[in-house]
Amino acid sequence: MQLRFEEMMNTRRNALIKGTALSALLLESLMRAEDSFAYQQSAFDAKTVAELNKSLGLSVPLESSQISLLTPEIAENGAVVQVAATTTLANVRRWIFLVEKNPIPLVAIFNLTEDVLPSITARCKFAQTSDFIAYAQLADGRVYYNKKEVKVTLGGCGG
Amino acid sequence: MSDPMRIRLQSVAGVTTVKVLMSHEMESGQRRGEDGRIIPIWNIQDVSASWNGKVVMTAEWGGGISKNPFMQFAVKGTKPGDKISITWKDNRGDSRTDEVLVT
Amino acid sequence: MGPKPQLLDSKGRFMLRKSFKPTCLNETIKRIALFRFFRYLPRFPKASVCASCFFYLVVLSSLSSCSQQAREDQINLGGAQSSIPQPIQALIFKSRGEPNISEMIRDSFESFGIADVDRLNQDPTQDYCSKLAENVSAGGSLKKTDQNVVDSALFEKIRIQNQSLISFPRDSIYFGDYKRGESIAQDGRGKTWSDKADQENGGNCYNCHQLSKEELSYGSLGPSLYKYGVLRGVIDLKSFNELTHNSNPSPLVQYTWGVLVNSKAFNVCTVMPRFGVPVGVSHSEPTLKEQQLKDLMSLLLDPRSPVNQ
Amino acid sequence: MQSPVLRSNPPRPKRVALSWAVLIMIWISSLTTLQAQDTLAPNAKSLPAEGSSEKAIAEYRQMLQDENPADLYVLKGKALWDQARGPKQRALSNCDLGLGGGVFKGAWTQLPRYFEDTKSVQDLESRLLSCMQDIQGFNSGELVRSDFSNPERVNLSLLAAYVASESEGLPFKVPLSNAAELEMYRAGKKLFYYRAGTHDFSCSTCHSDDSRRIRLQDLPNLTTQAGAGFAYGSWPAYRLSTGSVWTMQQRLADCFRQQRFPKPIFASHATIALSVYMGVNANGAKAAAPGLKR
Repeated sequence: MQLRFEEMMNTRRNALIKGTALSALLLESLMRAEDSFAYQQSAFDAKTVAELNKSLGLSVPLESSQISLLTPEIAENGAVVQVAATTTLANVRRWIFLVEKNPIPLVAIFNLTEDVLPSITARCKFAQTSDFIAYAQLADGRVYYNKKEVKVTLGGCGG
Repeated sequence: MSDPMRIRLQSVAGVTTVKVLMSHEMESGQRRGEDGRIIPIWNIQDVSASWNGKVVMTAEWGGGISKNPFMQFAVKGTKPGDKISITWKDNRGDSRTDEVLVT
Repeated sequence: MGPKPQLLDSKGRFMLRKSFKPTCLNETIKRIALFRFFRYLPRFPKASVCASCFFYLVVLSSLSSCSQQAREDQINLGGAQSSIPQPIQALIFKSRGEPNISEMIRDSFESFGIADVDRLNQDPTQDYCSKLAENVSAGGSLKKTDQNVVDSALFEKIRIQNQSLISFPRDSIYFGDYKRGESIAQDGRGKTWSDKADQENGGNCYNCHQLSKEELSYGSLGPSLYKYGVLRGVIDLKSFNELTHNSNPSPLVQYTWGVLVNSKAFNVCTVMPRFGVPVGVSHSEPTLKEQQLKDLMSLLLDPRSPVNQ
Repeated sequence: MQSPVLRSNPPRPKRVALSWAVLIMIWISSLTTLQAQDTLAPNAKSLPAEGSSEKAIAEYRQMLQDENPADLYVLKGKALWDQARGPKQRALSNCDLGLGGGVFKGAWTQLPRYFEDTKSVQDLESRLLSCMQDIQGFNSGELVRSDFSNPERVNLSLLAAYVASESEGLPFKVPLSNAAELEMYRAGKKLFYYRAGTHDFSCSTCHSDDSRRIRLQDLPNLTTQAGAGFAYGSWPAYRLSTGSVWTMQQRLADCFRQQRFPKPIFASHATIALSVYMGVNANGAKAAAPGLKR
């Protein structure tokens, strides 16, 4: 437990926060309320998908086949896996990319305006074979998701 | 000092696909060094994309984005001569902006 | 025009091609010799039927590869070798003698970590197989004409040398734990300059072989070993217990153990490493320990192993 | 609060009630989704059907190929080429890679070759090393003895990536026009088949047959034009597993490590001889560096 806490502290960029973990969390949520564009550190600290959903204050995500994911079935290297999400859902304001079984599931958040298409491609690390999950958050707050498994294999000579 | 990005654009019927490669370590904060200690996280946290000076997309990234990140998105209603610019900022306070023109 | 249909032997002499037929037959006989272990099998009626089928297959494949070779040689007689452009080939054939690479090797490598330069000194098996492979690559004909390289007496001598190195477990127990076997099969580490001398080495098995159905990341340098035991009649725990509790190890047990310990006792120039014997002139410690070999035996033959699912 | 994609934890008695709640929510949400699907437009794009492992890996690589991070390193290499550096504070601009000072379009496809000034056959890396010594005043002996992580050795790799990228698409024409080059080719071939070490491996163990793979990686057959062209022709390359650019010298060094051989000395004759062997075998094939590797 102690170690985990230290890891968390390492990931904090704000050197001002030196108090207890509780006050740090409080301060950070306050900061977030003040400025919606600030980096959402607590979401990037969440260790599970449930924690993450809570941290981002998301409504219950609903599975939608209107979200298409383009991911490789097998990755010969988990360090670089290209993932793409696109959707026919209207008014998408946000894409949230997750790798479910990573120590930190949240990979990226993309905030879109009406000037861009609801299609995003990125490259993620996969610590192991895992579902890639993409949340699409609409302007009205509803969240849809789709997921697809990426198998991470051992490659090379193994040495 | 940070190295330049490589931004490539492809325009079809007023939709410009923007492909960006950035030069960054993206240390996840999960790995241990040879001494057994966690290598501190070092990653791009904020990305923003502008079209003729107007922000059209922002992103927040964690340590789960791969080294030398790649990102692709598409801007609607572009015309030749439009300026696309990309800015990133990392958790050490480094940042970089590069821009290209739609042809 | 192109070069005359001449080739060099290992001493740099020009050799004329000879007819193919007798050497092909010779090759076939050698292949048969490789499978001499089948002589054990008549004790097992079911296995012997399989073995004779296999035997004919081997003979047939030898013959067909010979005629294939003959076709290729005819093509070669008419022109240049396929992979090397003609002018270059002409130069190669003009050059006299074989380059002496021992000096180059000595000057190009350095001992690092546990990988000492001693490792570059070839033992007879390595020397023989290097020359064989190089000459086979030169179009296949050297294999047939150069008695120094493929001398059936030398071939047999090296094979027997390797066979004599195989020792069987002192406690007569040939089996261990298939779960440990699976992790040894997965592990590709050990013996490189970045490894430690005292670490337990891996078996590298998945690098070349398919083993379990679940592991998709397997190589194809060696044959698939999926269902190794089942396909050889070890279909349930009862038959496995017969294998493990027999005081006289069955041919299957002896053969499998033998290949794991020293593959070169069966096929002198196989790409498979010799896992259970000291290798090279420096006689390094065997890559795998006896217990690890037993664990691999279980991985291959235990009906509960992922290999046999 | 709970998401339907929540990963199940090891079962604990006190969580049973919660799990039921989640299951019911999943059921309800799936009903909702099904209803939604009925009224919505058809799916945007059907995805490729499940195929063999090889096909899946090919698909994985294809996704990354177009936007190869190696391009970032080529940019750095280009900047280094023109920059005044080293004890003499000079740029490499006049470095002769075999086609005359400062000419490097097509130079890489004719390397290794014999150089009169050094009286030796040199590959791309050893030639760049000569230039760094002669033009910029770097101590080449020191660089040879250091390892691949040495900053100047990293720079050398970037320069190599840049030079190679300038020959992209051109056919290999590695010369065998004099005795020295010929001897290197012949020695390289012998080395290729040289079995030794604790595992009896040689280069040919893995690289002399078509359509073989180690784990899931295809092993190029370096004795053929296609295989040598693919392999020799795509290094320097960006390696996904290390997130860096490797040159052929580094590729060979790590092959020798996996081969359980002792360490090859950087730019040593044996490594160059092997490059001559591969390069000549690749002749006619098109250069595709910098590549993208696992």
